[in-house]
Parts: sequence; C-alpha cells; structure tokens
Amino acid sequence: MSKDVVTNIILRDDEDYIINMGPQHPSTHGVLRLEVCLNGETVKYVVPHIGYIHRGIEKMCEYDTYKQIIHLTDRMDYLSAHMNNEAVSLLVENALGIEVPERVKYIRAALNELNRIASHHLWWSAFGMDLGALTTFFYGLRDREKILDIFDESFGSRLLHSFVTPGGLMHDVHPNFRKNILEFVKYFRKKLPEYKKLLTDNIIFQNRTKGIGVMSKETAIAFGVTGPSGRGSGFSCDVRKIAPYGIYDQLEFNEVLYSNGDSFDRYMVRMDEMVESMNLLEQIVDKMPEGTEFTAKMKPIVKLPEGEYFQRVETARGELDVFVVSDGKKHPYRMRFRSPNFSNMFTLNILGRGLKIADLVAISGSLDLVIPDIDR
Amino acid sequence: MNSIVKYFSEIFGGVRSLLTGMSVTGKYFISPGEIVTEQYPENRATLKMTDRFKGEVTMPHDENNQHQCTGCGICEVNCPNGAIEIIIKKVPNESGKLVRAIDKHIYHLSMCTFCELCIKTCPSDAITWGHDFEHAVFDRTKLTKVLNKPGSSLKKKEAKS
Amino acid sequence: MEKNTDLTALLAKIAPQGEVVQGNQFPELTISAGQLFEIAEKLKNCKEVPFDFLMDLTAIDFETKFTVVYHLESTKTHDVVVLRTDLPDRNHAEVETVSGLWPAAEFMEREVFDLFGIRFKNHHDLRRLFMEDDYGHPLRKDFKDDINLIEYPN
Amino acid sequence: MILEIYSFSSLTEAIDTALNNSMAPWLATLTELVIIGIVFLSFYALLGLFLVYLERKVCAVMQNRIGPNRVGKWGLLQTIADLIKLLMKELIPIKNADQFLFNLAPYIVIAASFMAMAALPFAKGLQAIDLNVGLFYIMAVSSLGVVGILIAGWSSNSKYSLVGAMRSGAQIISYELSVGLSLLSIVIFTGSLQLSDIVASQADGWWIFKGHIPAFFAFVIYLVAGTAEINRGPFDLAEAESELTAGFHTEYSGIKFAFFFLAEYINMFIVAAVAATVFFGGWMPFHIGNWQGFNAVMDYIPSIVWFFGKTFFIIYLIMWFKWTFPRLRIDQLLTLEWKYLLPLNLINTVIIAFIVLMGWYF
Repeated sequence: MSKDVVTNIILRDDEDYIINMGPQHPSTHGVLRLEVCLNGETVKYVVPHIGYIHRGIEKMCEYDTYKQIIHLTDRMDYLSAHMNNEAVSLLVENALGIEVPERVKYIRAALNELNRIASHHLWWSAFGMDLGALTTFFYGLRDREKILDIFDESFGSRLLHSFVTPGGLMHDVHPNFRKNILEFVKYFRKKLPEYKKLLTDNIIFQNRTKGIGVMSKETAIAFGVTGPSGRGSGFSCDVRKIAPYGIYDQLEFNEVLYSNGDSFDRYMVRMDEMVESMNLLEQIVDKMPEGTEFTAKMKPIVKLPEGEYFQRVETARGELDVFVVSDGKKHPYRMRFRSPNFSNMFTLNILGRGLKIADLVAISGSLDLVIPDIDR
Repeated sequence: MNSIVKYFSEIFGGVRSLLTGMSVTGKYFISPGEIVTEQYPENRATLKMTDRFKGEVTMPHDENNQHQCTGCGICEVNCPNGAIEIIIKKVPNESGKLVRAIDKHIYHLSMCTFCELCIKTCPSDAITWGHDFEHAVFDRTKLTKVLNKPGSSLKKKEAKS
Repeated sequence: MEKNTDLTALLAKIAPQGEVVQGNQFPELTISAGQLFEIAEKLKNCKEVPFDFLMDLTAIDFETKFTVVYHLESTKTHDVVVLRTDLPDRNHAEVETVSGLWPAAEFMEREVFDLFGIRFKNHHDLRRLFMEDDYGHPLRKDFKDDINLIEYPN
Repeated sequence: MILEIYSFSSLTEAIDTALNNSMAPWLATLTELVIIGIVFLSFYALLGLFLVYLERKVCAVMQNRIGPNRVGKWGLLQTIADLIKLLMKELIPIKNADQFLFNLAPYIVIAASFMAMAALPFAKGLQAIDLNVGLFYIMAVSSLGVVGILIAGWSSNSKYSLVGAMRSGAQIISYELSVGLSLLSIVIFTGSLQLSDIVASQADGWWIFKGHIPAFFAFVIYLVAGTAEINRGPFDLAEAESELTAGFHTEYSGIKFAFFFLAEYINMFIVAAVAATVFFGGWMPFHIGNWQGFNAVMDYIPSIVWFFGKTFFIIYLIMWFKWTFPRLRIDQLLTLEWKYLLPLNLINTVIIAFIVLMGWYF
C-alpha cells in the first residue's frame, strides 16, 4: 500500500473516554452510532456502528419481481430516489436489450438532475445546521419545496416516487413539466447567490471547514469514496462521465473537481454541482422531444436471462452499483446494492482522528451521509 | 509590517463577510412578504392536492353503487407488500349461473408503500388514487379498509360495438 | 476514454492458473481461493492498467458453494474486471482478506461475513456489521426467519 | 432637563415615607426589600417569557416563517403554555449523579442573573440599589453564573454535560477579560463606576457618539464578548446542540431545565442593558450637545421607554448574530479572544486613555 493512504486500524485502551454519538443524536442525521473516543476535546478515534435501520433490502429483493424491486430502492437513499430507481430499471433494460424511447431518457435525466439539486438542498440545509447556522435549514428547504412541487405534480408524491420503472416511466409527466423546470431554474439562479453570502463566504464557516478532514486522492480511491465527497479530493469518479448511461453522453456538462479534499472542497463540489445540474436541466428541456410516449414495449412479467448483470449510476452521493445474479426466473437470485454512503462513511475515522469533536460533526456533514442507504 | 497588514486585512475581510451574511437575514427580516409558511388546519378549504396525488387506494363507485372490480386478483399479486387482499364470492347472474365477484376488496393502508403497481396493472381500471391525506387514526386496525361499499355490485360493461 | 481491448489477454497473463471468460459486460477471472490474494495484489500493482478502485465486493450463495465476487476498476483507464473465487465448503468458507490492498474492502468484507458467514483470514477487525452476534446469516439461501415474514407468496 | 413627571423617584420616595411613618424603620426597610423582591421576581419571569417569545418571532421572520401564532393573539401566550408544560413535566432523577449539586446548580445560575438586575438603572429614579461600584458589581455577579454551569455539567454524571461545562468555563474566563476592558474604556471617560454617574455623564450625548471611533470599537468588542459570555450563538459551544446534544443541561428536565433556559435569556437582557447604559446612555434620552429645542422634544419620551428601547435594540442585534452565523469551534473561540479581541481592546483602551488625557472628546 502506498504511503499516502492511511489505514483504519484502531488502537483501543481501557482508559479511553468514550462518548456515544447516536443512535439518537442531532448531527448524525439518522440512526448512526459513532463511538467517539475523546482526549479532552480532541478525537482519538471514531468507530461507526451501523445496522440500526437494516431492513434486509437485498434479501427482500430475492422475493420480489423486478418491477416490485423499484419501490424498495426508493427507500435506500431516499434523497436520490430517482437515481436508485433508474439503476434497477437500466439494469433490466440492458439485460433484456430493450431500447427505451429517446423522450424517456431525457425525462429520466431531467428527474435525476432535479433530484440531485433537491438532495443537495437538503444537504446544504443540514450542513449549515450541523455547524450551528440554523437559518440555512429553512432557506434550503424553502427552495427544495419548489422541486418537490414539480415532483408532486407529475408523480403524486414528493419523496419516494417509484416513478421510473423497467422499460420507461410509470406514466407520462405532467404537461407543465418543462415550464415548471424552467421556472425553477430561473428562481434558483436568483437564490443561489444568497447561499454564497450566507454560508460560503462566511469567515466562521470557512474557518470551520478549510483544512478540516483532509482526504487525499489516494485515500479516496482506496476507501472507495465516490460522488461529490470523492471529487472534492480530485478523484474523477462521475459515472455520468466514465460510464455514461441514458442520455448523458449527448449532454454537455463538466465534472466538478476540487483538489484539496477538505470539508470546504467537498462543500464547493456540491455547490458547483447545483449550478451544473441547472445547466443540464436547461439543455434537457431544450432538447427534449415532443410527444407522449413514456414507455417501451415490455412483457408484463419481466424475466432476466440467466447470468450476472451489473449497472453503475451516479446518485447524489456517489456511485450506486446494482449487481444481479439471475437464474432465469422472475425474481433475482441474488441482488446486491453497492451504496455510495457505505464506503463514504467509513472514512470518518481516518478523517476525524486528531481533530476536535466539532470538526467531526463538520466532516460527517460534508460527507452527506444518509443512514438508510448505509444499512439497506 | 506585512504581517500586521495581513492581521488587519483578515479582520476587515472577516467582518465584511459577517456583515454580508447578516444582510441576507436582515433583508428577510424586513420583508415579511417572503414568508412561506402554510397554516395547515386553517387552510384546509383552499389546500388542494395535485391531480395525481397518491393519498390512498380507492375504488370509485357510481350513483348506482356499482364498481368495476371483477375480482381478478391481479392487484393482489402485484402488490409487493401484501397490502391488498381480495375475498371472492360466487353470485348468480341473470341466467342463474354462479359467477365470480368480489366479496371484499381489503386494503391495508398501513402496509401500502404507494408504488402504484396495483393501479397500473388493474385491467378494468377499478381502483384509483384518492386524494385524502389525513390518515392518522388512534387505532391501527382502522387503517385496514374495505374498498367496495356494502351492497355494491359489478358495473355491467356496455356491449362492445 | 478508450477501453483497453485486450483485457482478457492481460488477465490471462497475470493469472495463468485462473479461468478467464468474457462475461456479458466485463471480463471475468475465476481463481481458487488460495491464489486470490496473490492475484489481487498483481492486479492492483499492474503497470498498464492498475486496478486501484474496488467498486464492489460481495458474495453469492449458490447452495452448493459460495462465490466471492470482486469488481475492480482502474481509475486510470476506467476498465472494469471481475474477480471471482469459489468456496465449496459452505460451513467453513474462508478466504484471504484484501483489505490490505483496498481499505474499502474492510467493511465490505465485514458485511459479507455478517450476511453470509464467510470468514476472511487476516482481517484485523472481523466483527458483525448489521446483525446481532447470535443471529443467523440472512443472505444464505438456507436461512429461515420465522418472525419476519419475508417469504410471502408472490 | 429631564421632565420630572417621568421620574420614578417621587413614587419611590412617597412609598418610603409612607412606610417609615407607619412602622419602625427596620420594619420599613424589610417591607421595602420584600416589595422590591416581589416586583423583581415577577418582572424577571415576565421578561424571560417575553424574550423567549421575541426570539422565536425574530428568528421565524428571518427564516421566512411565521413563528408562534396559535396560542393567544399572535401566539403571545405560547411561552406561558410552554412554561406550564415545563412545570408539569417530570423531574427525572439521574442515577449516580451528585444529587445535592445537581439540584443546586439551576438556583446558582438563576440567582446570579437575578442579583445582577438589582443594580440596573431601569429609568430615572428606578434603580434598586445604586452602588458606587455598580458596573463592577454587575460584571462580578453575572460571571458567577458559570459556577452554576460548571456544577451542572459536573454533577449530572454525563459525558456530554462535562464537555459542555468545561467549554463554558474556558469561554467565560477568556471573554470576561474583553467585557471588562471594553467597559473600562468608558469608565475612563466617566471616571466613575457608579451607574447613575455614568448615565448622568451622557446627558449631552451618548458615549458611543461622544467617544469617537474608539468608543464604537469598544461597543463592538463588548457586544461580541458579551454574546460569548452568555453562551449564545455563534458562541453557544456550551450547549452546542449539533455536537453535544444540549451540553451542560442535557440531563435536566422540567422546571430545572426551565431555570437554565430563563437564566440564559435574562443574562442576554443584562448584557444588553449594560451595553445600553454604558454606551447608549441608559434611560437618558437622545441629546445632542446644546440643541435645546431638539433635546426638549426628546425629553417628552419617558426614560423607561428609552431604556427598554435601547436594550431591545441590542437584544435584537444579539439575536441577529445567532440566527445568521455558524458556530465557532472551541479553539477558534479562544483564538478570537486572545489573538484578536484582547490585543485590539488593549490598544483601544490606550487610545481612549490618550483621548481623555488630551481632552479630545465632547
């Protein structure tokens, strides 16, 4: 192993002053338990304990048909529900060799980007709150509400949509879909400078995040840290670029890369991704073909041919991989989700060691953890 | 000397960034028109869900207390959570022959995850989304609903032209 | 981002003992459990295509055997290969850990240990990740749970 | 000068004379003490409740919300309802806690803030006790509250509480210095620590205007340090909600928690009141030098309105900080004090001393 990569080995001591952060703690965003060893205010080591919300989704998938699995994937990373749905849908479509209509691809991409912005909204809100700036929470959620209204109009639900399905979409999007997206982009472009004024430029915020929790590129690769957290370290891991799916190879966008790998860079990646997603949305609305077709022809019962299938998608938090072993029946024989948060979270120990307890909160906020995705 | 300049420029930069931040909150403080709160129980009259809102699964009945459910059980099979149970009975039709009809279409709202598969797959469009969202009850058994109204019957299909 | 076309040849060169097939998406290399660590190390330190990113590590229960599957990506060329190893002895399944090569494997191995009961030799912290210590291994096909009804008929 | 009709001294003197005429002098003094005590107690409770309500409303509007609006008109009774809830809540006993200290701590905190109010001049002639070291007394007494916080953190036998209490200790020890120094700079102008003297010296203009830029500087430093001293955001490390759940009062429940809660808001009032008194002239109306006409118009506004107006303006500033800024880290907090505030403050004090020496102020 190269020297740049730090290891995760923990040396325990009987005299350790252990604090249990969680399972119910305001800054762990869910039922994550962090066993934090303190030396005064300084963190000696962090041991994450997970499994409080383990629902056995992989096991449940073995008893569900491929169409039914969609609603389970919603509940893994509930903030990027569309991307999760699309992962399974793409896998089934690729395995069966189904070509979905062009329009569906555009709609899916639009939904992905909307969902990414909504997810980053919530992250921004919660990150500010982790650092003690309570007002950010309301500004972020206020703007996220606009996206949820678009979702609500088209799918009837705001968080868990189950809208993307193998072969296309559940039904057509609302006729106002394009108009609403453009309205939102216009609205949010006006509000984004406010985010910068309130938090990004703030001297306290910068002092709290710059140089905190530095993750080198090598560490990011070695620990499999993907998504905005990995790109903050310069690890080019955007699946939309390296293994394009859907319509992404025909759209122009930049992969946001920062190189310092501290909390501030991870923050900036997400802030820039919101801008990038808005650019994508404008392109998509511009190019989206007219029409009403929303699904390819599919048999009512989906059976994958025997074999193994693998699909990578980029969620708001990183790379989601779906791995299916099929035995030719209508249920998968084995279904595996490689969730981005799972790998991201286990860097908490190597990032948080030697820093203050307040920094640990800043780091876990900047990694943007969603606990149900870790436990699955 | 340089370090002193840096020291003071740091202070002034910091204070300026703090003041810009305060200008944002201050701006909202003096513009109460930006308030986005929805006063929920009071605005019940004006609160309108979107057309596609997924509140609960319902079975529309027409004025003759007739529905379209044939009791084929496709929704039951498609439900990933077992939230739908269909109890079948045999009823005589006009010619006196016993035919299938639903006795009870039981819907467990507590188990429903609103994935829309039942509605999507229903061949006779018998069930649809209701817009009611106030589902809170004190007793969990109340979340188990019978969708077909008592005494209802299957709507006759118009003869195909 | 051009794909290295002769990945199967590369794999065959690195692991002459293994069995290389071109799967429906990625080249697949099947090797015995004893050689796993050696081959993994070679793949990681391969000059032309260093497979330095462990995308996924999981296992499959084929009733007769366990198969541990490693999906490796090279961050240089974005090539993906699949490394597989079969563990026929289901009761004492054991394989060398790769957490020394890819630290990401540490927790994925703990997850596999938790859900399948496959032991990883030389893993420095092999504890259960999700479940209680006395719980069964739920992703095994012979696992029965009488309390949580996951096996409803469908 | 100030209209005598707004002075409270005639009222207080009338009560004093009436009491002394009807009973023995010692009994009269005792009765006066009891009256003052009752007045202060009720004032304390009402003020605390109102401040909680005010804070909720202010932060709500800043965050595009309405804030409390269900209980009573505009939600005015919301905090009363909360108080009733807190009164009825169970006081959860903590296992292995030092029961005596655990129960004592809230009273120390609340007593410290209560004592500080005694010396505040609320209006002309409305001051419980006009000590000749009034400013010093307020500073000394208000920093006693940290003893209560330390005891609370230590005795509740919780790790979060202990960390929170230790943070609070370090914080108060550091920031007490800046508070003292920035107040000292005005004392250099007035030459007196007696609060009535300080107010009287601002009859021809407030110190923040009379003292040029250094006085404004001192005010800013006082505001920052004062906010830190009362453990409020962005310096609320002792109860950093996202790090330590609730810091030193994690284990408290019911009315004991309410005591901490109330004391925090009253401390905010005290800090704002001291700032208003020292920098903004206390109950002294806004006067400009020799503009007799303007000054006379200002005199028509009662002194108590002036005092509370200024105080609540400063309270609003403190709230504005809290609802805008992220929280500092403990080492940054100490850096801010020792590396920035203290040196600047020392320089500022020297400059002010020089100004006073040369008589360059109005």
